[in-house]
Amino acid sequence: MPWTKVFLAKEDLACFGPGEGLRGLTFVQALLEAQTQILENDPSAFVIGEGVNDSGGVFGSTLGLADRFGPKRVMDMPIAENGLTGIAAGAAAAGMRPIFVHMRMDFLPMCMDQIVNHAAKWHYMSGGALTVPLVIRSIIGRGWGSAAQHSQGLHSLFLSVPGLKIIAPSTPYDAKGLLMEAAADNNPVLVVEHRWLYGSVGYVPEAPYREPFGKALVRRPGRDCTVVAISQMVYEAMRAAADLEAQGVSVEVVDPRSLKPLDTETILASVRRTGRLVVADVACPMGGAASEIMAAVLETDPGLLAAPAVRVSFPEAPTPCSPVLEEAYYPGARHIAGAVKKTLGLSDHG
Amino acid sequence: MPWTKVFLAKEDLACFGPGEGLRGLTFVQALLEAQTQILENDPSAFVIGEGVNDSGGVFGSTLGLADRFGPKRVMDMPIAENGLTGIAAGAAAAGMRPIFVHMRMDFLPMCMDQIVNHAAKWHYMSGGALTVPLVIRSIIGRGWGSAAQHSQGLHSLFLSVPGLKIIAPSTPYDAKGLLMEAAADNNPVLVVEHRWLYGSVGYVPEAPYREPFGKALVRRPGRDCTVVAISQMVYEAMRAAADLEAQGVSVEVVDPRSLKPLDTETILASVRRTGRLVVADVACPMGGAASEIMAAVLETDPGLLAAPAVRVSFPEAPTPCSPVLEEAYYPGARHIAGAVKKTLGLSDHG
Amino acid sequence: MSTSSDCAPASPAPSRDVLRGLLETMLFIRLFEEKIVAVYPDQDMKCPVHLCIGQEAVAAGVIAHLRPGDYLTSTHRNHGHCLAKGVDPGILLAEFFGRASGCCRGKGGSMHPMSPEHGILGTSAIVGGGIPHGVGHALAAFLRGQDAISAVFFGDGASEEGSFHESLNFAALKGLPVVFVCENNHYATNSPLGARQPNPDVHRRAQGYGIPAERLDGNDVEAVYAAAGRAAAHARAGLGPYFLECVTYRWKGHVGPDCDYEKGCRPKDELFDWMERCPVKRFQSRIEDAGIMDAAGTQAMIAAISARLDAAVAWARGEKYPDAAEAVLGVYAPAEV
Amino acid sequence: MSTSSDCAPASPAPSRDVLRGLLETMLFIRLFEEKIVAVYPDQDMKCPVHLCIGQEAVAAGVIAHLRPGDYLTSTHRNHGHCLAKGVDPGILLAEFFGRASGCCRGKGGSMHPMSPEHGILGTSAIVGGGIPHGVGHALAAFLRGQDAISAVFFGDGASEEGSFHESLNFAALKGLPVVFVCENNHYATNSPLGARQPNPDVHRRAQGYGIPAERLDGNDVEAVYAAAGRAAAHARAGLGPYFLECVTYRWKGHVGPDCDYEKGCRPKDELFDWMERCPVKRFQSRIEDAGIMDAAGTQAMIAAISARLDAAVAWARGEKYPDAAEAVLGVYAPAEV
Ligand SMILES: Cc1ncc(C[n+]2csc(CCOP(=O)(O)OP(=O)(O)O)c2C)c(N)n1
Ligand SMILES: Cc1ncc(C[n+]2csc(CCOP(=O)(O)OP(=O)(O)O)c2C)c(N)n1
Ligand SMILES: [Mg+2]
Ligand SMILES: [Mg+2]
Repeated sequence: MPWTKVFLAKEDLACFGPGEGLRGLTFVQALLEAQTQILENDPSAFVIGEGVNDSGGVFGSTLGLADRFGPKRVMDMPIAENGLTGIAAGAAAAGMRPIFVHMRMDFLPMCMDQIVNHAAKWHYMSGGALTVPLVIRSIIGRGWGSAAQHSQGLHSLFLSVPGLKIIAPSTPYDAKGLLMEAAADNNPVLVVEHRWLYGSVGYVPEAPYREPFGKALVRRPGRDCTVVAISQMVYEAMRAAADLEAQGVSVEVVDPRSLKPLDTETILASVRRTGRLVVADVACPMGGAASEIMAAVLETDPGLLAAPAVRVSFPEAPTPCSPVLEEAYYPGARHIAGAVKKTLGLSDHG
Repeated sequence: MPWTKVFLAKEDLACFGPGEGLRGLTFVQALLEAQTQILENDPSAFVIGEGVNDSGGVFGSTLGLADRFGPKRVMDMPIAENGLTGIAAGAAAAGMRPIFVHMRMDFLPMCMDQIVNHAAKWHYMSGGALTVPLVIRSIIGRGWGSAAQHSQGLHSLFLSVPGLKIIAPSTPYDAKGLLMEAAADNNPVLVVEHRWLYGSVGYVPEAPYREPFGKALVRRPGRDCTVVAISQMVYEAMRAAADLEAQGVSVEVVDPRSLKPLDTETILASVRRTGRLVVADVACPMGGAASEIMAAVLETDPGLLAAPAVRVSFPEAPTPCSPVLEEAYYPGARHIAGAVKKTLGLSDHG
Repeated sequence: MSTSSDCAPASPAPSRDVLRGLLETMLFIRLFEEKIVAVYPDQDMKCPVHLCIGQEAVAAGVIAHLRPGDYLTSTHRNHGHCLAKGVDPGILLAEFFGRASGCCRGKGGSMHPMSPEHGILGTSAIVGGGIPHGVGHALAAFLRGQDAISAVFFGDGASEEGSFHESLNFAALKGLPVVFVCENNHYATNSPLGARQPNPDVHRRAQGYGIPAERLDGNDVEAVYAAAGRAAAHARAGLGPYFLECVTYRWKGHVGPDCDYEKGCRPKDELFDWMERCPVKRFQSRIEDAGIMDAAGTQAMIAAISARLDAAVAWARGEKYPDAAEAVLGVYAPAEV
Repeated sequence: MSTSSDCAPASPAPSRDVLRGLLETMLFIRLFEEKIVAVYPDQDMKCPVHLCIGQEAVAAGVIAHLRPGDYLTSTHRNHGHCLAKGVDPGILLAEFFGRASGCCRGKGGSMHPMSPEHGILGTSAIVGGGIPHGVGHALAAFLRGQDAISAVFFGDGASEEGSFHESLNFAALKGLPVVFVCENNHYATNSPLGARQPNPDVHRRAQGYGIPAERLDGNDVEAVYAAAGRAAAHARAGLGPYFLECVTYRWKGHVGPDCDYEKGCRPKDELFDWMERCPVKRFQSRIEDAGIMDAAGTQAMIAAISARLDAAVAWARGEKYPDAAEAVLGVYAPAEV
């Protein structure tokens, strides 16, 4: 399946070749194509967010949409995240299908009330008659001293909220397919996009398509240890797996793709095969998807594991600015490899 | 230790008798006494919140404080939770020690930005020079049709936030001791208070005292299964333990008391003894303290458990209004007992 | 009272039918709330109720200008708005009694009624939470090129929330068809306005966004009707939002069927002064004096409403509770709704 | 320009020393920012920088009235405010270069400087996030009976956030000693004000709370100095908050050292028009013309500042990076600080 393949380098894409009818796109191109097709096909859809119509186009992900669809379909907005989320939710309840874009996930705490107390609960509170089909795109920043307020992975804040769905695409194929599914969903959907994924490449069909939520994918099969990797961590895990293969360790990489609903079945099936578990997330450690995945194992059968599980995450600290501190802050392939070795009782040297 | 005892009925308190120098108080009286002594002893402390000075006094927990300490120490406020949290945080950074009171925990999403992006990060972002000693009291409601926006246990939203502390007292002794510790702490501390605890009784020393964070307590020793119970669930767990004792099942009830920091050591020591685990929380299931506790077991030694762990929590749904639905919604002693039996492979009937 | 609207179109004097209608709506709301006061001690209406007795003129006067396709957004104190917009009292009461035939199938209760066919797309009890929703409804109408307008009711307390400011700014920016209606009843729970705002003229805030705004006697249904006529015409003509601050007073405690002055929540004299200015009584004498209705007519009106409400209570109480299993169902909307 | 303040006390004409000081502060800020432009391509200042070139008169004119014990709150665009308040340029640059001797030990960077001894208790880069903090500082002073005032700087964009509204309401309610300073530079990132607000007069919002408010030419440092004198005196006299909207313009892109008109972010002519109205050049000629300084004097001033800044850059670059282990330390404050 070319769609599910993770490409660690742009060059690898060529191995399929354009002759086979496969088309390579970057993650950000896939996001843009998804939104273009959503706007083309659904007159009730509109895109709203700070700078969605400017020359940067939210890191390119909305570039050209305003020119093509006009200011009523692609709307700049005042800097008022909570109010505008409420306005978007109100428009959604009245039949529109807004896509709300945040340049940084860090701005989501501004609109927690409208997401948690309103959009997510509206369908239930109304006894089922009302729906709030609202897509909230949010981007995790990293690097160049983005620091504490411009680099957070905050999906953990939302896991406990019934009525909300959360997706975290890692490949261009999923960026398009999951976003189109989100736009078609009748519930509020939070999209977690890591900025470092924007340049990654993969094969993406041109025609519209939707990837269902709640289906994890085995990105790379392996025997010795399961690494569940979320968002940008998928790439780090693939790198770690490649490195470890050279050392005779076979790693299975599972990408949940959606965090809520969470496909624990696929994860558990993998753990059942490997007997070992590492979970890697782009978020601080406590109370997040990583702990949720571990809880699922403990609730199903702790005996599945031959060794303690290991979590790879941001540390229990805000993000620092200095490049030296940033470097120390972020976990990557090396840490995942170390964690895998730990589950196998192998020394981390060599 | 009379202080650590959980009393299921007011009458039980008498068995110690006033002659022994022990003084019984309700949970709400303990909160009030703590705040009185904080205001007496620290001129930089002040209490702020909607209705803190009115005749209801936040369910009695601030009653009389305004008369005694005046409007500069006990301040009503506009309905503007985010702004006022920022104002309180700014006052705290400038040397004051505010206690911010929310009648319902449901209002916390309004001020997530100031809690998550500001108060919790300020010490770190400043390289250690600044502190934000801010106490945030918040009350979980339940019953009489409080419904989706007035009954949430939202501590899960905060678990992943570095720089924040979270406490959940269950007894009057802890209500006073942990709140006084919170007021003395140099970090923002979120206090989770369940409304149904307000009438519960226990022995409380009159002199000021502080209970350290991060120390779980075994509320009741037992051999067969560990029940980690949070906030009001401590009472449900104690009831379940009493019922199960009659059926020959010995339950150990552990009360974490603080969720961040979380005393996993005491919990793991208990699980090591019993080999079985149930976690009960007053919150929706995903991404919360219950999953975090389970993750701790899986990361330490999955072999500690002889059977899968079981979570008892609110369902994955907002709170309904109708009494029939509320009744079905809330878990209690019966569910905890059922969960314990499940870990023991016992039938839930009889 | 003061106005900052230069461009308010003059509205024609209301017809006798309209006046009778206003009285009927006010009486309907008053008697509905009093019915709740009467049944509440039975303890089978197990949800918090925020009664609007004393504030009926605002709902009646404003909503008389709304059409079926118009939107309405309210708050925890919503009964009057729902009734005036045409929601069946039985369906509301069934909801408050937690019955399956309630407008939210028992999931919402008194704080969260909804009725899409009346343009009520859910109700928030988060103070200020509903204001942006109402603006969002107007945005939807605007984007679709519909001529529906959106009436957004909220209290003086809600005007302190950031969402109020953000909503006004956006509505004014886009020229959305919104009628903002602030029911300034001088209190938020037990906090007097003076403890929360530096100046009591909420409508002056709206002027900062260039929104035409009026402050008016919210206990005078004719004044409300006239001002709301200007507001609705303005919004419907595509001239953008309009703001009404209706000064009024609630008679009961913040929540529940009791008076709260005994609990020291506010001065008894203040309450009694306002009760003297009862919007219903006042208007009833006005139209009786004007010969539009006679005492017998109003008595008949009251009797008819009472009978309807008695029947609604009886019906609601007779309805089934939802199945307990429903508690955890309906969290996510299916693909097709 | 317009003013709504009836009670603004007249301030005495600034002395020659004050005028020279204003020029020096503006030059200092301008040259500091230009130094960043010069070193940024070396790629060793690894953090986003939001330069205030073009807006120097606001920082200089307002902060000239602040005393050491007064509080100052800023935003992502804070360099000018920090320098004017007296923060050492080397300590700032060390922070931007990620060094351990930076004001936040390398943890904050350009967006989050702090300097408690200058009353700068941290800086938020969340738009609108700092405004309530500044009000909180004033609240602390008020509660302690100190006569410190709090100057709160923010952009036109920040005035759209709910926190702006909530902060103004509270400051006015309690009569807190706050000087709100909105630097209206017509843009928030690349969004022009007209795409975000229905009317461009941000100060009119403040009037809705009864806060005296002025809109003034933020490129005229004497006008800013005079207005800020009124504002600071008002706040210090215990008369409550005061609001200044300073109309100005930034020359560089929203973030980074480049001009952004080439990227199509805004019309070139608009930028060039505003560059004609350079606050520094304009004032320099003004005081040279008035004979307060001569060209040689200003050149000497520039040379001295440049030398100091060169030394500061060299010093900062020579400083040590923090220990990598620090990344995860200092999350929680200890019991004793
Ligand atoms: C965000 C939020 N904060 C606080 C509350 C608690 N609360 C419920 S109603 C109310 C007062 C509202 O006052 P107002 O807006 O004037 O409406 P009124 O009750 O007077 O009709 C408050 C503070 C809430 N529901 N939501
Ligand atoms: C809550 C929030 N939303 C969005 C942003 C992204 N952002 C950073 S600066 C900025 C523009 C701010 O404009 P303004 O307040 O006018 O300040 P200026 O940059 O013009 O000085 C925006 C939108 C942010 N940092 N915080
Ligand atoms: Mg009110
Ligand atoms: Mg600006």
